[in-house]
Amino acid sequence: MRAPDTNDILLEVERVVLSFGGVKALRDVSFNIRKGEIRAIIGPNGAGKTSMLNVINGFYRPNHGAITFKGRTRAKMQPFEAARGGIARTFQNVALFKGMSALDNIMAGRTLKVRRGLLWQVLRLGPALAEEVEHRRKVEEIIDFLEIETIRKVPVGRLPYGLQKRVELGRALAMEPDLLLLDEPMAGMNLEEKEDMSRFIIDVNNHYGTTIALIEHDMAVVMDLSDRVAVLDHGVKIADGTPDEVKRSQVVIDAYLGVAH
Amino acid sequence: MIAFGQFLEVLIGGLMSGVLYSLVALGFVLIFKASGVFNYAQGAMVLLAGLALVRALDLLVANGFPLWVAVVLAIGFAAVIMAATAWLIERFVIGPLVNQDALTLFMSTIGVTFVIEGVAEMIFGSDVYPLRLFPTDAWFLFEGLFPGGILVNKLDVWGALIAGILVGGLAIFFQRTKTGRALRAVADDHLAAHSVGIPISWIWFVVWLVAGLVALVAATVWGTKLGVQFSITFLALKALPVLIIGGLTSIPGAIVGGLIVGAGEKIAEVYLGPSIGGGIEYWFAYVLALAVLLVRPQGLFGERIIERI
Amino acid sequence: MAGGGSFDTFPKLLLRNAAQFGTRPAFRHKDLGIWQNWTWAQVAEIVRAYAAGLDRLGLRQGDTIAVVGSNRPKLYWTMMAAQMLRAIPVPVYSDAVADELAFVLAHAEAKLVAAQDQEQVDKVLSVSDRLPQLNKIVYDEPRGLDGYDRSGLIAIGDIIEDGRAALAADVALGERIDEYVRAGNGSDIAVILYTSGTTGAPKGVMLSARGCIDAATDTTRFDKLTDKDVVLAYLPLAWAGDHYVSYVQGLVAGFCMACPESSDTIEQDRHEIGPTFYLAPPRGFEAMLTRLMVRMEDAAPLKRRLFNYFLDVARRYGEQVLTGRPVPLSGRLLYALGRWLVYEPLKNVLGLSLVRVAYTGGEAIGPDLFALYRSIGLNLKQLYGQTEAFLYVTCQPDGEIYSDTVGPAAPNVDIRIAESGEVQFRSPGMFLGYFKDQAKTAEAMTSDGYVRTGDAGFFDEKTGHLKIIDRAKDVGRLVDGTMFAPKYLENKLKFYPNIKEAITLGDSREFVCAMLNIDPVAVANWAERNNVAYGSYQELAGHPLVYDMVAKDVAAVNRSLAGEKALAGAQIRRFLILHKELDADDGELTRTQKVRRRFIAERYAPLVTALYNGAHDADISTEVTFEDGRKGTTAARVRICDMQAIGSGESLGRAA
Amino acid sequence: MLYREAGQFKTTYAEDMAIFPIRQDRIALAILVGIAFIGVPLLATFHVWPFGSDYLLWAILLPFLILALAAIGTNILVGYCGQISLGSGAFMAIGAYSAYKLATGVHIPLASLGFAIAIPPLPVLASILLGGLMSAGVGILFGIPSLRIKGLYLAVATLAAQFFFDWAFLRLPWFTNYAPSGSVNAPELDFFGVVVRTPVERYLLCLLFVTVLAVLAKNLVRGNLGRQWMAIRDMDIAAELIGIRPLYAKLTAFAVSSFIIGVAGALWGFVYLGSWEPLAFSIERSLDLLFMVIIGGLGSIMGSFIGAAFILIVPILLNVLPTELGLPLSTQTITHLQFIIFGSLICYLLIKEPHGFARLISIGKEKLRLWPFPY
Repeated sequence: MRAPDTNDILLEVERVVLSFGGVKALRDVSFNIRKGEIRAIIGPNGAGKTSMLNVINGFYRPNHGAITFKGRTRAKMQPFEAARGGIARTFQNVALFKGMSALDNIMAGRTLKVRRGLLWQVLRLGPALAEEVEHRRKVEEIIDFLEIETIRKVPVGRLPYGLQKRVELGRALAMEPDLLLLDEPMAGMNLEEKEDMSRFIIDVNNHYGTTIALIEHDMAVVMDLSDRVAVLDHGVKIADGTPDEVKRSQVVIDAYLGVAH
Repeated sequence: MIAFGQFLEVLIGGLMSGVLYSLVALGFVLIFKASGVFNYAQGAMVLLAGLALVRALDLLVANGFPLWVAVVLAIGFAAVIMAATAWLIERFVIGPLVNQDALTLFMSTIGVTFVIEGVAEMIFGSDVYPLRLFPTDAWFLFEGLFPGGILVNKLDVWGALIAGILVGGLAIFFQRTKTGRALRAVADDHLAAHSVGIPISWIWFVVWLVAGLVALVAATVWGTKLGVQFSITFLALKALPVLIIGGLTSIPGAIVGGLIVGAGEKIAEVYLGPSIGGGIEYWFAYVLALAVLLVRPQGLFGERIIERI
Repeated sequence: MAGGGSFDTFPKLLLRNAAQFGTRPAFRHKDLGIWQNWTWAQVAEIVRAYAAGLDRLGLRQGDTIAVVGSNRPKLYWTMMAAQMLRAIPVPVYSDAVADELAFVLAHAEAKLVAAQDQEQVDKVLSVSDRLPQLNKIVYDEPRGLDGYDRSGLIAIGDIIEDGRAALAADVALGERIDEYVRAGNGSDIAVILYTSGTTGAPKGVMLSARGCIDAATDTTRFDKLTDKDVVLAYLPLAWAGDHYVSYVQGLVAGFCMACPESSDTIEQDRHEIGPTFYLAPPRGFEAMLTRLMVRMEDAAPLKRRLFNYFLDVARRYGEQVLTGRPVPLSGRLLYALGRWLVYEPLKNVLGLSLVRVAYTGGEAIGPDLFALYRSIGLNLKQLYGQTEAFLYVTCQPDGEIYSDTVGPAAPNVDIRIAESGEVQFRSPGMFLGYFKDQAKTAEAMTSDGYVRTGDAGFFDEKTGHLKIIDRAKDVGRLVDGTMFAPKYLENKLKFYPNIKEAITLGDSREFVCAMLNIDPVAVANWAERNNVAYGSYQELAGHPLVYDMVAKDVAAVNRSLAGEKALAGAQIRRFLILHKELDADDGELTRTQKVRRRFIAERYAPLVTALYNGAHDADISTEVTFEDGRKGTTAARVRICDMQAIGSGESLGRAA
Repeated sequence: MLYREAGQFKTTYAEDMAIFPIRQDRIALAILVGIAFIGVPLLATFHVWPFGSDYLLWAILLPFLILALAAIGTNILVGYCGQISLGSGAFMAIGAYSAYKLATGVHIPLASLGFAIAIPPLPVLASILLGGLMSAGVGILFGIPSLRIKGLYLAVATLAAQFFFDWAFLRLPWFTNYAPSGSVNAPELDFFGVVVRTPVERYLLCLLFVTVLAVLAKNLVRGNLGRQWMAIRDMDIAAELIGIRPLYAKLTAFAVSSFIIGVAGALWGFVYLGSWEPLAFSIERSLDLLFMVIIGGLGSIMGSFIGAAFILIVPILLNVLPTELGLPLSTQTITHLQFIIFGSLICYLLIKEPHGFARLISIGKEKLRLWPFPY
């Protein structure tokens, strides 16, 4: 059930600054994400949304500022450490493993949960096989959940865009993350696909109780989806609050009018 | 003093032969800059150019052409061959593989290598053909300073000269000519090149052509030094470490890398070789490259590689 | 081979199977990527726990529990569990709209509803205010139900768990349930099946346990079904067809019911599971074939030619080869080759490779279609049945297959043809009556206890098989008293590819006439092949050559009629080809593309008169509605073609 | 057409994840294995055609098996993990020489420390496997750069390995036990008292190694580790973000690959060549192996076999066919033709079917499964 606990912060971003050479992508951005909520970060293209995600899961290292996740503050962190810590994400332009089937892609998401090492896997007997089967079962539940049974064994390269996004979401879910970062989950989708995706996002939040942070440049999509919305513009946080508050905020409106849509 | 004299001699010799590596390396760099293709076939192209040149030359001379005419014609012939090769490669291999990942392209050039070697030897034969374009005797410098002086091979000097001219020529080509600038554009961003309205295929043909001509030049020098023969391809392979050291995308890098490798392996051979069985030249360049890779993956002159997602 | 034997209720059969076939699969369900299995022993245990749980939810003997959803093991188990408590399961069509659902639930006074998923639950909730007696909804798939108010909702899984716990906790409960089973007897109402009433409100057909089991025992013997068989349970739960084939025969024979993953994966699932017994309505087989042909269109030309060639071979020799009648050696060889190259692969792709017995029924099946399936080696047979009979009235025994009959009376079924020509029967499975509807029940039964099928038919002398010709109420008489069955004639006509629609007239007239619609596609192709030029549908329809061609078809129909004493007199003497396609927009067809005979008769009155006043052509102008909705009139002169009646003797002569 | 799968369904994930889920395939495989393990030896022992002479065993089957094994190793690194390698030959050499040293007894004089490490000669089997391990170790060493450098650069790193070891085994007499000729002789192939001598025995020995290692390799690539490798290959960034450690994934790939190649090398030396020189494992060998996996199919165990077969058979055909047709070619021409064929085939496949013959075969199989339908 979706019941964000106000005083239970999962992730705290404090005064983060990120710059590539001269270009400042993020300027002193701070916000937090509460356990169990759906948190949206919106902003016009090039507002630094993706950079924000990249900082959160350790792909970029902020020049200043700190990230506190589950109470542990870390300045530098390898991406796979972030994953280990329970942060999963999807990408704006799908980043699936092209050469593998939808099933294998999602199975790959289980990597962190695999206990048996190389030697067991070589033999693929007893415990190793049992474990593999167990992971397969978990993955099948996700496949069922995302309604992609029919494309299970299709190489992802051959799938239409909308389905690829779903598979990618599945791969992220397979990690059983505490925090799920969605980078423009509805980018390039038609209305129907967008509705499906929104439904899945809400279901994920309800069913698995996963905390979700999603970024979108299209305001409309996120408003009825998220509990709280932070707005970035040119690397600066210009607003933060409930969808309604944000909708009414003048700065936000200006920011959006500023860019052509 | 003797020791220093000897060292100097070794060093110079090394630098000179380094120039030869640079010559081949230049070809690699050109292609890599423009098409992101890591051209394993460069060595084979040297072989092809060399064979075409030497065989044509022998034929013409045998038919009583005066030497200089024969040379000019032969070089012309070889150039044509290289042009044809460039066109075929662009048309049938690199063209169809556009937008494939670097690895695929690389492997395809290995395929090309085999085809070129096969065809070249089939047509022009597979023996050792001596080539006499440059004097191969030696100068002895500073005989006053060092007893016996320092032996410098004239050919090496020629090589150095040619390399210098070549680099200069390329520099002009890249800076001044339209195609040259186009090449730079392509190197930076294929789409951009498109938008400027330059047909990519043409660009790439030119690139491979230039690389081919560079190979031809290299062939003239190498052929004179070693005779035109299959093993040239392996020496040419040394251009790979040269590149790594110099940086894949930098022409000066190619030159400097070549010099470093040349000098380095000679010195190592002379001073370390005996103690560990000799023949270090065989691998020195590669291990050196490996070392560089670990310290500075982009090489001495290469641009830093930044990944984005 | 198992049968009903001394077991007169389903719970008893279930226990029998658990004892006899304990480790054999009872249910399979394609779920989470693999076929989940339940052996009879497991099912028996689950159902007992489930029953215990339902008992604790207050389901009592005689109560009704509705089951709505597609084929899922848990829903079948719901029926078993209910029957174990001597309560009555009432399966409902899952595609029923809320109102129908509301009607059935209310009429059946369902105390509980077992719904498959969120969709069904929502439907029930949307009408729950009309269902005072409904006290809980139990569901199979929890997906999407997280947010719902739990008070009235329970997951079937939880009920089973709860039941298990309860059984473990108190022995008395277990004994009580076993007592129910023991006490249960054949006269109990096993199930109420609501017939999707084409006329008026649905009627709840009450079936006794004994009846169901006896009927099924007979037919399983008839088709030698054993616990080794497998059926794909894909037809609507609420349809007698599925309830009989999957549920009842499954329990009686002890074979495995396999539930597909979802309605849109049936083809794949059928291919995987490879059923050995298969039932589908004619349109089912038709759709299957069409899909194949469409796929085949995209095949390489060579392959396509090969495919068509061997299908012809099959049409020519298949039936004979398979029924062991004399065939030229070349034919045999070709057929053998075709079997290897086409037929077996074809059956494989369709997932019918392992089918021993396949039935079709419910409506007339096209002879070509029927012949095709049989010729590639599928043992397809026809049956004639009714919910009131609990399915089988007649069915074709192996080796006696005809496309135009429905076979002799099924075992222990007693059939008679009333004066009116109506088919009436008494059968072991016949129903006890309509639930809470004495009047209707009375209508449906004769005083001497036969059931009125409402269908007209007769027994064919040559074969001794029953032929169903039409709904009894539509059957008329020519003035000379010959029986006139419009639908029967029209079907015969429509089986010819050139004829799309047909309306026959004849009730209380001297002879039979037909108004036909040519099939634009088929005839256009024909025109192309024989380079017949034409400008419009109207021109094509009026083309003399088209008339000749159609006349041949009509003659063929007459010939076949001549063979049937009862109808020999009702041959088509005159016909015409309508100048326009019958069209729903003009009210000539129903939205479901059925011809509205009366309306057409009035609309084309001039033509009708012409047909009967001997004129050789007639003018007609009708109002038509164009695609864009504009109205206009088309005028045309329609030619009328006379046909020769064929004497039976002569017909045999020709037929030979 | 040949596939009649109706009624084959999976009731457990284990079945569903089997290497050959289709019954017809399992049957075909069983037959193949039967022929390989029983048919061939029988024919060979009784010198029945085509085994009249040992030519087929010696010149084709034996090298085929061993090279197929090496190709599997190469494929794991190149095909599955996407790490280009031009040094496979070197790793074969490492396997071979380590096995040789271990089998003949290792003596490392540490004069400076005043004592020497001495390991007595080990049994052949142990030597071969340890040879593999040794190669795996070196593989890891040369794999380390792959953490910092991508594809092309790595190619050079592997070249370094190739040339360095070519040189080492040629110039450092310690490896060849100071044999003046520089060539070494394999010890007697004694497996716990069973001495392998005849071609048939050698064939069976290799067959056994290949079968076992192929199965184990298949287990790896279809398990989680295999998925990690492929993930790194297809999109290393995404792979990292789902918690795959590049270090682990890449180094395991290098280790496993080098191990298999090393064992293949040991077999090549001990079982096939018997006595050999460093040239046996030169860069040509590396390129051959690379070609095998590209032609056979990147990322396919089966492809490795196909590729090996192809690379072996083409030259033989070039030898035999023209002679049969009465116009024998000079050995040089044959080599050149071979070069041209391989080269152009590589290019063709990279353009048309990057997954090589293996993919073509699986496409054909799909067609048969759907016959007579196109889809």
